[in-house]
Amino acid sequence: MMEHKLIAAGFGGQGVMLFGQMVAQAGMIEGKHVTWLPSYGPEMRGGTANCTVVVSDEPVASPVVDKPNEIAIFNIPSLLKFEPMLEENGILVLNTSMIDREPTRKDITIIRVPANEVADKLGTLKAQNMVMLGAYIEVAKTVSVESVFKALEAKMTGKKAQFLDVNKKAIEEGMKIARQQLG
Amino acid sequence: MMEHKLIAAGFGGQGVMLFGQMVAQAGMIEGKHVTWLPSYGPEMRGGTANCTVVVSDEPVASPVVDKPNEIAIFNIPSLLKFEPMLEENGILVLNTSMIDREPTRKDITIIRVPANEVADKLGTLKAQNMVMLGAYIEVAKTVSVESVFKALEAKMTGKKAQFLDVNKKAIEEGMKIARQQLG
Amino acid sequence: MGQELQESIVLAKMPKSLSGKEFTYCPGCHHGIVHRIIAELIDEFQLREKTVLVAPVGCSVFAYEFFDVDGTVAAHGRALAVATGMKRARPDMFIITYQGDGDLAAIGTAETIHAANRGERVTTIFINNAVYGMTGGQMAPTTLLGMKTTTSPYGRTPEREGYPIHIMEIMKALPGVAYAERVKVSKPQDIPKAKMAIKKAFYAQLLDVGFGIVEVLSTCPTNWGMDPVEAQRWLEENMTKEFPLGVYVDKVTEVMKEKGVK
Amino acid sequence: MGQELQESIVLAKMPKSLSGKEFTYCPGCHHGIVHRIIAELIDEFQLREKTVLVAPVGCSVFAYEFFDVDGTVAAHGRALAVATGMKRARPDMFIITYQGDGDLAAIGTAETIHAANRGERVTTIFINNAVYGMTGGQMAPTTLLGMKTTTSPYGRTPEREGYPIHIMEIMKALPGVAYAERVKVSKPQDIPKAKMAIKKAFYAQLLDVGFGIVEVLSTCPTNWGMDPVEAQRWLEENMTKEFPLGVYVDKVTEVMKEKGVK
Amino acid sequence: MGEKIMVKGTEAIGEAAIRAGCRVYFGYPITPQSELTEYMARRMPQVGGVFLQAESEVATVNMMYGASSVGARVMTSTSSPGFSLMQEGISYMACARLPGVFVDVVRGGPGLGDIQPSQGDYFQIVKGGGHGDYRLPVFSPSSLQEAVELTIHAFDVADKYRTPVVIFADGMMGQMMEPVEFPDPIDPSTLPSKDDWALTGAKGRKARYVTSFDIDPYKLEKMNLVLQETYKEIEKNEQKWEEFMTDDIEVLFVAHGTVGRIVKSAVKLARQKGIKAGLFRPISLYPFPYKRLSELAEKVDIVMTVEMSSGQMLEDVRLAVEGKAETPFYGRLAGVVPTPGEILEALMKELRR
Amino acid sequence: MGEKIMVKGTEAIGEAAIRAGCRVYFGYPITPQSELTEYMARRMPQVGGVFLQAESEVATVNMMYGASSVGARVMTSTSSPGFSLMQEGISYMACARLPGVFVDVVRGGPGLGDIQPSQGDYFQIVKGGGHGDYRLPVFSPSSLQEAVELTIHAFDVADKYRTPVVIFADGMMGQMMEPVEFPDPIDPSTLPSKDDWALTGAKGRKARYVTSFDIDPYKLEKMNLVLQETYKEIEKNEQKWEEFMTDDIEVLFVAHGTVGRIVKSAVKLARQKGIKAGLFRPISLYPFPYKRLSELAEKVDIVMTVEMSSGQMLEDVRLAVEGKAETPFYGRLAGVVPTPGEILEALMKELRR
Amino acid sequence: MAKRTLGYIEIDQERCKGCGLCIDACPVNVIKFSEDFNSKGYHPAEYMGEGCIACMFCYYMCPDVCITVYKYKTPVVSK
Amino acid sequence: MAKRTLGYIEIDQERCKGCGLCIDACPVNVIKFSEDFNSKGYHPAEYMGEGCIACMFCYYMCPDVCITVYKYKTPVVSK
Ligand SMILES: Cc1ncc(C[n+]2csc(CCOP(=O)(O)OP(=O)(O)O)c2C)c(N)n1
Ligand SMILES: Cc1ncc(C[n+]2csc(CCOP(=O)(O)OP(=O)(O)O)c2C)c(N)n1
Ligand code: SF4
Ligand code: SF4
Ligand code: SF4
Ligand code: SF4
Ligand code: SF4
Ligand code: SF4
Ligand SMILES: [Mg+2]
Ligand SMILES: [Mg+2]
Repeated sequence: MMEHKLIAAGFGGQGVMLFGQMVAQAGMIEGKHVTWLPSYGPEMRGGTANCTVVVSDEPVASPVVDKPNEIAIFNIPSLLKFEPMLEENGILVLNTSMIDREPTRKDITIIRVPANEVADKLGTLKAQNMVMLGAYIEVAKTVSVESVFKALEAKMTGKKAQFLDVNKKAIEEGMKIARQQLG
Repeated sequence: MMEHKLIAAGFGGQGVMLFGQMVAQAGMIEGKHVTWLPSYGPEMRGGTANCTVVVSDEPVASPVVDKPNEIAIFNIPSLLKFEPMLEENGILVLNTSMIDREPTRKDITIIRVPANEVADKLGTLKAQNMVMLGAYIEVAKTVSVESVFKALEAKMTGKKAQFLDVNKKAIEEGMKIARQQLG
Repeated sequence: MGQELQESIVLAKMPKSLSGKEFTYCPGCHHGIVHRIIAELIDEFQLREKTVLVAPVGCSVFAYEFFDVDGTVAAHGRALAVATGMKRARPDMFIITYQGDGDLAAIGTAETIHAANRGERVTTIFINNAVYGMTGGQMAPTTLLGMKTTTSPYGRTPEREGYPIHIMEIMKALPGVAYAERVKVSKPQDIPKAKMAIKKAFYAQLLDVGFGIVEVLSTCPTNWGMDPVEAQRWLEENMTKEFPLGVYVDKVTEVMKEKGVK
Repeated sequence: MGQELQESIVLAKMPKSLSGKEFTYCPGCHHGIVHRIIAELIDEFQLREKTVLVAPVGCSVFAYEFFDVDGTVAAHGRALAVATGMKRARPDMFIITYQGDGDLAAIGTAETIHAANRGERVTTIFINNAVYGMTGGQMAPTTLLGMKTTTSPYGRTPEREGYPIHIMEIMKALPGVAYAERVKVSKPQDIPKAKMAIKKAFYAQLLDVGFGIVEVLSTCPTNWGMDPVEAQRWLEENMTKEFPLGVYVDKVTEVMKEKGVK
Repeated sequence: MGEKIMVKGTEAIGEAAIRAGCRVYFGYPITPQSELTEYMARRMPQVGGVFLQAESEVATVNMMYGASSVGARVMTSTSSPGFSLMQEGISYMACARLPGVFVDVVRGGPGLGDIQPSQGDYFQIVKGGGHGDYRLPVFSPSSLQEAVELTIHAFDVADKYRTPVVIFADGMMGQMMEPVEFPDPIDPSTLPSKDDWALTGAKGRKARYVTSFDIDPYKLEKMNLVLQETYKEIEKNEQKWEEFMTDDIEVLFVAHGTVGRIVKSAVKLARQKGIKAGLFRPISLYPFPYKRLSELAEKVDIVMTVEMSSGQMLEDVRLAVEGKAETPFYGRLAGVVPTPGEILEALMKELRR
Repeated sequence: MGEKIMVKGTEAIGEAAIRAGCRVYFGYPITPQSELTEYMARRMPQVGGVFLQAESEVATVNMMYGASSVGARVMTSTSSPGFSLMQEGISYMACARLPGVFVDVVRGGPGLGDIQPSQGDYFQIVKGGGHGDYRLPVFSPSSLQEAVELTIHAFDVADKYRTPVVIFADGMMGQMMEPVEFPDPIDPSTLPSKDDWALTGAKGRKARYVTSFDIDPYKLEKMNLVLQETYKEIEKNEQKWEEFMTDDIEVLFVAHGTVGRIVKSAVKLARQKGIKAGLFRPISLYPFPYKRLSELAEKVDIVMTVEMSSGQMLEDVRLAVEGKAETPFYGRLAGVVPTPGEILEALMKELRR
Repeated sequence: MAKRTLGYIEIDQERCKGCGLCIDACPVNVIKFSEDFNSKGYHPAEYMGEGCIACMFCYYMCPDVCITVYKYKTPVVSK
Repeated sequence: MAKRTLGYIEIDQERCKGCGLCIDACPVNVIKFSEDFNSKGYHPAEYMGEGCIACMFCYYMCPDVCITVYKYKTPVVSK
């Protein structure tokens, strides 16, 4: 049995919540057992945000994870916090546009994604989380890109539908980057 | 050990509470153990009122009494309620001005006190409870009349002091009535 | 006396919407007068079968037993929250709350003001007797300055206990209120006026205009330590000064005219 | 840039009575402006050593950390009960409550009205941003008609949600109130006025006149979904219509004159 | 049942209530349950129901009292401090025998506390935070699917026994997303009638009243005995629990709600280490399944309770175990969520004694 | 100590508070404790203290919070529904570590109930009717003299551990009169200083705050651990109980407060019948004297709990007895006071089984 | 002086609490306290038997709703 | 056009949240957003270096109390 225990973390506004939800939703579409758990912020605005996603072939016991085997990191504070928790041989996906320092762990797979630049080039900085998402699914193989697209389509309806294409594009770009780095 | 377990009962306004308090206070003055417990009425006005007094040589365990050995009854509803509860050989002091019916028990000592008439003659109907009190202490010997006077003096200070004499007089009248009946 | 032999008609008798149960109020207490007026109006409007009466905690805690309409007793101060719950769930029913000054103007202040401000379609009868009757005569928010109660034993002062609160004046500031009037029932002449006020507060609900409230200055002979007649005099002389009678809000009369009702 | 070489004086800088801790408010939120004004006045009156600040539950729940004065956080809505307890126990101290509209005008209605009506010698700053900021933009009692919030998603209507509540107008009906003014801080020109209003509310307490309250119309850019500058415009155009600025009660100016203070 | 959809816990409960035929909701915002209030604000008008944001939790519970007394299926939701404010009203509803469903999305306390998941209100919710002799059926879900089912069940239990019922959730349950299948909606007009007791207007019958009051203690005692009878029925009929890997246990965990599912992971970890651990997860906290737990306790030396509290359910566990096994405790406080790893460690420490 | 005087229970407690140096009282009328509020209204101005009738019990508890936070010895009194309304505020005070004395003169419930003596609020008072992990020291007097002593003690315990403390009285305790000796009054200015934590103005020191809040659960957990440490201390130091005729027991009664003294009469009646009965009367309900009761339970086959409730303290008794003896229960509900005779009868019934 | 009696009242004397508000209210003073007690112990109000002008004032003021007011179809005149 | 600079401001750019209220308030438009980010990720406000008339408006409006306003003893004139 494979259990993906993912934490995605960054600033509020960087779209880490949506990142996680798309993974979970895609997992559900594939008939897997999933949970998504946000660390909901203070009753105040701002600050950092993270969410935990578990995708598993069996019913998910704990939606809380102390040792994730996958982390997607969007800013420096989150790197400092979550890198040490990552399981051995775990996967770290890093938004290098935001993080100008190197991870210290040597026993893990690291994918470096200049997500902001890539998204900027696509015309919308906001899609940087989708770039990260593409990179993540490429390396972690949690869900297929088709399922992610389906999840996106379910989410982005009405006015938001116009952003569907650029988001898909961003995911593909992310996948490409990961593929390259995986060699 | 002698334990006086007294219930005094009547309408609100008939002074049964003060009746009981004076017995308790006099008991305290004599160094006995005493409790006084009112059945405090509804949060509403009117209705009936009663209190339970225990005077004992030992610390009083229960201030609640299921079988009183002495009752002082000021109205008909109270007679109906408390006569059956009275212990064998108990004492019943009855305000016959208010109660035109006969007790049914044969195994008890009954003192009949036309308290309202007596008090009215003394010029203040209000003192009828003191007439009852006099009769009660004469028959039950719970406390001495001197102690009751002391208790009254402690209670009736300031403006109320003017009623002290008539109350003492009423007590004496009550004692007289009881003495006569006791033969 | 042979009166019955003479042909006669009944001018006034106990309204049908009273249960007939004896009131538990003290002799001369105005609660009873107001009860009767409400019952007469329920009869006149034929509302018995759709009325729910919300009694408060206070001397009128038994009110629901005295009326022959469905009823409940709300937690102290919360009658208007309860009434809101009822009316929102069953807008077709007719909801009355009956509340004392401690209930409505002390512990229930928030519920009162917000139900009024939301314009809940309910009718509130507010008995202001300047005292907590049921619990034995403590200070109410409406106790007059200088008045001695068991919890203002040295007389109410602005510095220590603050000022009497004026609910009708507050109602004026709340847009949800459709009708607000302060009346008294201490003279026979007051009764038809008080009844008309309550009628308009009924109409506030029946014609869907908004919240209706009538404050009735009332006696509490027992806790004022006066006999009932004396208490009425005292009310006339003292309470009406602090609490001016009159209509504070009236959006109802206009709607009544529009709809041709009286 | 060599400005320092030029001789100069400091016209304005962070007041001493602020702790220096960064505010946790969203960018452009008016809470911060009002904090600064209060701190300036604490400095000017030299009250730092006898002030207690009672923060509410709301976005300003951390307020006591931002000021360099003793402080606490009251239960939601109960700041004025807490303040009453403090002032009654220690009349020599200077007590400020700082409250939002949900806090002061919804759950805290009873505490607000009764503290005001008793004329408690405390000073209240009331931030009316027409929304529950902290919990994520639900309807407040002061939300404007038509305004969409997360709990009035179809726009506030009088029928469903009731009317916006007007606290200053209610304050007028309460004899214990010594000073009540509604201000805004959405233009630089507003600031000295707002400060003067708060100053008078301080004096209401300091000169033992009664309860002092200042309502500040404020923005909540985050929950209004506007950028901070746009939010200020919206406030000017919409909120000031529903909530007219001005002095509602002033028993302070006279006493100030009597005592020769400004 | 329809298809599975991903929803937030707060919304799962809200939608479940609507499907259960609830058409009246009163509430007041408080993190971490505000999304439920917001969901109802959106949904109720869509289904012709009533949504009203009250001025406070005190008003909320009394609005519930009012709506329930005229026969409505009514719900509210809140979080810890708000639930405290409802205690007087809940006691009134219990005595007046008024059904209603309360969702308490518990957060870290005491006082203002924080807004993270907690189970620190166990005493308040389960033993009775209000005055007087009453009990409330309490259900503690550990997944969103279960939350949906228990919410619907809660309305039925409330109506059947004429009692308020509590869904004991926590911040985690409220905020997490999981796939959920909703049952088909119930048409409110098909629900069992309450005409035999509700205040529907004295049409063609005597006036009646709903009350929590009798000045005569003997009469009030009779009202209380009716309640006590009801509780006996509830204790007989409404116990719910889950057992996880308890067939061959050497040690038994007891945990409810989200902690229950976290402990499942700990159980698996323990079994990986060769420790035959199992979990007893009470679903109904009142009535607490004492009897079954007592039976299980016979088989083991250690019954370890895990809570997000200082050990409140622990008292019920001990009442069930009655000294037959050791009853150690592991808890995190104030919104800190225990992880499977630390739970296992706590167990190991006990085993090493 | 002066001479004995006859006083009502409410006044005994009020006077005791004043002698303990309490100079701030907030309250709201409710039967059967209104006389205590009234007594304070008369007395406080005489001793230069503060009396304020609040607009509600919710306001009352928050006024207590305020006065306590600036260092005052502060008290309130109420009865059951009023105590329910104070739960949120008490939870705040507990977390913010604010001392204060609450007198709950319990009446029949639930709901509006009646106004007769009851012990039906045991769970609410003793287990914690408010949200979050906190405990309150609770003392249950059974005579007015003891009420006087425990009231004074309550202020000391409150200040020592910085916690709210409850005096669990009942309508009977509040209304009865008994002779009482008051100790000499304490001059409030001689009480231990609270300058190390109270909000007295940031003069010559950094600003400080009193709070029940931390958004960071780990920090809030630390605050909680301080509370838990305090409770451990309290459990170690503050247990109080009385034993009555327990030297040679065959059966043991457990009862607290006024029921405790009624059971004494039942014990005497039982002994007249040759049954060696005794009474264990917990005086501190939290901390409950589990250990001592557990020791006594070893000696008997029957530990019979008597309460004016449906059996709430019974849970604590069972936690102490842990199955070592039968634990039958006799209770009256809703304000009905059990008599010695009926208690004896209940015991006889148990013995006959 | 000829007295016109326009109606009469009936008082439920068992219900009456002897508060005297009707007596105070009657403009023609035709109600008084009875010398007897009712079973609640009050002296109930009593109609004097003639002179009632059927003004309803007593009914208006009776807090215990004890009074029924009748109006004669034709007034009764006594000397 | 000769420009009189009456004072200057200092902005605590680390504290600044880039709300722009100061920029909106400045009557002579001598504040702008910096192109750089501060560590909180905002573009902080920046004084343009000259032209300040020391009116205090920016100070008044800054919700984060980032601004100190200085007034020159003698104005600076630039062309
Ligand atoms: C929560 C709560 N607090 C206090 C009480 C006690 N109480 C009962 S009635 C009442 C006040 C009654 O006064 P008011 O509302 O003026 O009515 P009145 O009796 O004067 O008609 C109070 C304080 C209660 N029942 N519940
Ligand atoms: C008893 C209780 N109910 C609800 C809450 C949740 N709550 C926290 S702040 C708040 C409202 C804040 O709005 P407002 O008072 O307007 O302040 P703002 O955040 O807008 O400044 C609410 C409902 C709480 N903490 N306690
Ligand atoms: S106490 Fe006062 S208000 Fe209550 S019934 Fe008696 S007179 Fe009326
Ligand atoms: S949510 Fe609104 S009120 Fe709260 S800090 Fe942000 S902008 Fe200010
Ligand atoms: S109806 Fe009028 S005249 Fe007749 S008895 Fe009554 S008050 Fe007197
Ligand atoms: S007013 Fe009514 S209760 Fe009072 S005396 Fe007259 S009849 Fe009797
Ligand atoms: S002080 Fe005035 S002129 Fe100078 S920067 Fe600020 S707003 Fe502009
Ligand atoms: S007003 Fe203050 S926080 Fe806003 S941009 Fe200007 S300096 Fe920065
Ligand atoms: Mg009143
Ligand atoms: Mg707000």
